[in-house]
Amino acid sequence: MVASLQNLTVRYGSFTALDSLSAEIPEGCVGLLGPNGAGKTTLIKTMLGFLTPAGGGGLVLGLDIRTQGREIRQKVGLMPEQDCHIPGLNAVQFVAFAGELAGMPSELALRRAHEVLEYCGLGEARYRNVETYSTGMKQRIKLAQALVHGPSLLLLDEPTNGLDPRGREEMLDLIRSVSHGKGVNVIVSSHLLPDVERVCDHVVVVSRGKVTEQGAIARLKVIEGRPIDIELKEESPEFVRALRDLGATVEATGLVLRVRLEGSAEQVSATIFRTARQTGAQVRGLAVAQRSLEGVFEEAVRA
Amino acid sequence: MPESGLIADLSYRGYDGPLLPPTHRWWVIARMGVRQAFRKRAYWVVTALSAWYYLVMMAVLFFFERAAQSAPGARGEAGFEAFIGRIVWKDQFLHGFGFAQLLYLIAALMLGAGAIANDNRSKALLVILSKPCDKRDYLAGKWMGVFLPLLTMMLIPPLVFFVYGALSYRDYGFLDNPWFFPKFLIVLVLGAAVHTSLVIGISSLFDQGRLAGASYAGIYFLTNFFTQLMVFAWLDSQVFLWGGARGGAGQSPFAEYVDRLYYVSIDGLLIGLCKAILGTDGSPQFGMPSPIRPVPAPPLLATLLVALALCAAGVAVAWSRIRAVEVVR
Amino acid sequence: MIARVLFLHALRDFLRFRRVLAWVLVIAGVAVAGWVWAGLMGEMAPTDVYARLSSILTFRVLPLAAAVFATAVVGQEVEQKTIVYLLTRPVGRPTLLLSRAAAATVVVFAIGAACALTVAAAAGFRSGVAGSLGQDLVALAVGSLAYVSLFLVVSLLLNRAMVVCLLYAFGWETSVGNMPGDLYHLAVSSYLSAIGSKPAPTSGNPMLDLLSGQLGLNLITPQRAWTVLGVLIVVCLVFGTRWFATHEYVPREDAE
Amino acid sequence: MIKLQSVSHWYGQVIGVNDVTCTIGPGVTALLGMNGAGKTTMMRLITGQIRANTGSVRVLGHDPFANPEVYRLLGYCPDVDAFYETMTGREFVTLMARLAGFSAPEAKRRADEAIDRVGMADRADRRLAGYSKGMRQRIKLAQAMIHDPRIILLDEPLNGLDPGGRREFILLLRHLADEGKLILVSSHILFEVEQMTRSILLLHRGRLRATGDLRVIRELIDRHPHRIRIETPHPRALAARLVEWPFVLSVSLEAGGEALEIQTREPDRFYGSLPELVEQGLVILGLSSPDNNLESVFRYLVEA
Repeated sequence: MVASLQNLTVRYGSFTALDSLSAEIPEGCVGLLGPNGAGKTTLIKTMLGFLTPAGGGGLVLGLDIRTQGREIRQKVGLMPEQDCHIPGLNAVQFVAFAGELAGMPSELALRRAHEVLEYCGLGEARYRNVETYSTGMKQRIKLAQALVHGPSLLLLDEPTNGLDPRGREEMLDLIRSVSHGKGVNVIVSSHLLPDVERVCDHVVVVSRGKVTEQGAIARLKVIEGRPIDIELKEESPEFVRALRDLGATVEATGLVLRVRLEGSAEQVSATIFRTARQTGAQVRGLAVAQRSLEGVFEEAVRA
Repeated sequence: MPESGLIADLSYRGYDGPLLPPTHRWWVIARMGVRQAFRKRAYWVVTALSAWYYLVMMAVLFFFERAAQSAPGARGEAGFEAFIGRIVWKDQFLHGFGFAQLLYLIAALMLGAGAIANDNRSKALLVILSKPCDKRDYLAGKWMGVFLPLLTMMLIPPLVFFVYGALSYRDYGFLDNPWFFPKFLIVLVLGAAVHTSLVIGISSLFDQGRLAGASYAGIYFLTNFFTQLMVFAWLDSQVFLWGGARGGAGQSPFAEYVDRLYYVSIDGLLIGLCKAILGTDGSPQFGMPSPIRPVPAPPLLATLLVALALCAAGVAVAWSRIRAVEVVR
Repeated sequence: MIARVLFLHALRDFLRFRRVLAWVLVIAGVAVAGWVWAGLMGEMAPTDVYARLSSILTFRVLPLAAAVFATAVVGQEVEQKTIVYLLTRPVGRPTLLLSRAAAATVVVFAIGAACALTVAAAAGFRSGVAGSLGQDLVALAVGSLAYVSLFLVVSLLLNRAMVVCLLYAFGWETSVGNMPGDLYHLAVSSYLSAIGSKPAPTSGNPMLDLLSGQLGLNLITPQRAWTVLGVLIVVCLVFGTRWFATHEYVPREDAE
Repeated sequence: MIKLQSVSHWYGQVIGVNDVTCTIGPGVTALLGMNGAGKTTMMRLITGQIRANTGSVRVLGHDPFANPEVYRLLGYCPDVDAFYETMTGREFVTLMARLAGFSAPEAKRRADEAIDRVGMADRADRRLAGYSKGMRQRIKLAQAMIHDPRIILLDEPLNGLDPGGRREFILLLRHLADEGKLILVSSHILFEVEQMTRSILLLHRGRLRATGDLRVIRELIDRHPHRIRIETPHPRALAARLVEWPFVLSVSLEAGGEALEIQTREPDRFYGSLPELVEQGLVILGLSSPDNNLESVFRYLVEA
């Protein structure tokens, strides 16, 4: 277990950011979801010992968040949401400085900085001043400074924010390769649910200062009754009517039909294709319906 | 040729090297400050410039000596004896220190103006505090990061002059009372501390190095301006005592405060501190005779207290301005 | 109508608490300096003390304030990147520039006037001081307009404008008064001293004269001063608005 | 509505936009491109903050550079994250309304309405300095639509919004588009853009790479034939039959053994002839096209 939190309460003046929140964060890659102002960033800061909770407590990597803030921060790498860098330094100096801050001897920090920058895809821009970096490169160097001291837990706050599609893909590949099989646990706090889906195995949804849903993504996405989603080339009312005649319940939204039909998977798909041919509709997509992560999120937030 | 073919796996690997205990992180920040200072060419230029009084003094002594030897008979020698007799060695350091004040300001601006201001703009605290550091490390590190280079810069010129003096003018009484030099070092430490604390305090109020620098320079010149007013108030009272043009009846109520108000500015304070610690009222520069009596030294304890108060104020302002982490809901 | 909104918004922005506090401190400094100095110059005639102080203090603070606020009219907005909101409003750029410049001028004049009042108080409101104070207020009005429009043009052309303006005000203008020959024609302050209260030619104390820039001769007649300042203001404002209306003010494209 | 005629613009020697010619009509259009591809430059050209070095830009028939007439009908949500930090959200939006020429009461009314519409009604009275990215984004949106512009330009509007906020925003955009407004959205979040519109304008290294409807563009990409993935219990048998079809270019079997992937340039004929196979006893449990989405189209078009 990477972190276990017991009814954490944090208040900013009169506003209760975390309302006796309890959560068990498993190993591997965990997605931390929640609407704006739900307390995600506050949770991260409390786990790092930035904020002392008004009530409750918890352990991160076996260290107590109330008293061992510094030790936690030595074992954890934080990639903050806002842009941040040390002014006047180029990339290598900046990452090496971050390493020294974490406690690495200076020559080891420098060697490690080169390695981590190479790994984060900033190999050729390593001697450029960070101020001249583009949004994408700034995100990567924030990851590099979080990775330099070899943390066993990586906290990423909106890692793909502001990246262009290719940058986002490369960042997600980076996160996936670090979090799987390298002994580094990762917590990704993000608003981009498809990104979380592509990288994480577990999810914790925080809303109004409480954990309202947590669990493995695969489990959360299953819809009971295994309905089938069919995507057609164009809308075809005859096809829908024919399916209903066969006793199927059909919900049509645009080109996608959600069909519930008795029988085994093979029989259902055979009937669908036969009906399609009879009514002249063209089936372009066929899949077992799953709840989108956004669906899970909406329900968890409304709860 | 390595016998077994091997394709290295260059993907991410953890760091399992040594990790120092998560304490005394301030030294890392301080070392970064020092390294950045030494890397700036302007830093060395200002150091060299701040030695101009000492260089001029060396040149004057050198040429006087040459002139004395080449002049015929005793007259040249006697002239040099008279000249060097007039020189009070420890006052040369006072003048060196006094004349370099402007350059100490420029150095303090260059090193310290952006110290916290640029960090505020680039949110560097987020990086630093996400490592095992806290506000104390940050402030101590930043303070030392400005203090150490500033002290080194102040130290080099007088050290050079001291060695030069000790070697070539030992028989002219340079080392008669060697204790003035350690005292002078204390002056430099205090001077550097005052400049560092003030510039760090002001730097934490802004998020642009330039604005912080402009404000500190503004404060420096405004108070300095005030000292200038006192300078010729003092000259004026001299001229008056000396039977100058303006006869005039009673003396203004402030006359006796003038020698105190003279020190009411940053550079005034430092010069006052130097006079008080070295225990001298100062003497004419370059050994040139001049009728004006130098302004007497201020009381040591009072000046020391004011200096330490300024240091505490600067640090306190910086401490209050450094918010651990922007608390954004 | 929109000009009034812009004017009030700029005024509110300039008179933010922290900025006002800073200038209150400056004026307090002036007050202390003036009061201490007046005390020292016991026997000098109050009008002469006032005139002396006003040329040393008031007419130094005026360009300082102008430098700070003129560069804030456009320079600060661009640096804060908030200029995009102003530029994409259905407001002509000349109106935008002039209404914000007007707000800057008003604030600068207020600071100058406050300085003049404290200096007058320091010199004691006795005989004649009120008269030269009135003269000074007029000079301060046209002076703030002149300085703001001049520094505005500087801030439109250069991005490090504040430093340039301060160098002009404290480097060039303070020393030009003491230079031989006609160099003093190139300083706004010379024209202002032609309009404002004029300290006695020499006070018998060379250092005092040096400081208040009296060593050189100043033969500018008030009429010529008014015409020159008027021309300067018009030229700066016209050039400034033309330049602002035809140039791009956009945060630098971040380097790839 | 918006016409660009061989427009180029550069900053020093950095090329922003290079010889772009296009016209943008009412409805939602997505402006896509990598970082530094020229999206922000194009937005600035259309909002008249900068002037084209060559060629001409016409917005509603006028040259937009520093032209108040155009700004009366144009709303702009800039990409910079900069505000008058000491003002509150409501004050800022009200000021923007006043600058758009409305009287004080009218501006107040419009501001409250816009703030309500972006869901910031309860939090608009706090100082902007303390706003999170999502809240700042909503305030920017409010000021962009406060004066009922006919054209709304939005630069990275979804940046920092939470899923709920984004869904509301997309509905809002569709509603505004239905009123006949022209909405140009520059965004990187492609799966969100797909829900907004199918009409895209793709910039790459300053050049206009593709414009028009996403599906049509996808058809035109012949260098990358359509990939279709089929889940079936007996992939090898199905593969043997599929290989016989002339319009199937390649068939590859996935390691897991439960699925195969084919490439074809004529997806229509392929989908049309699938049902016959099912009738002959072959079983298809899943059918999907991994690259029939904006993300893949984008990747294919901007490949080096």
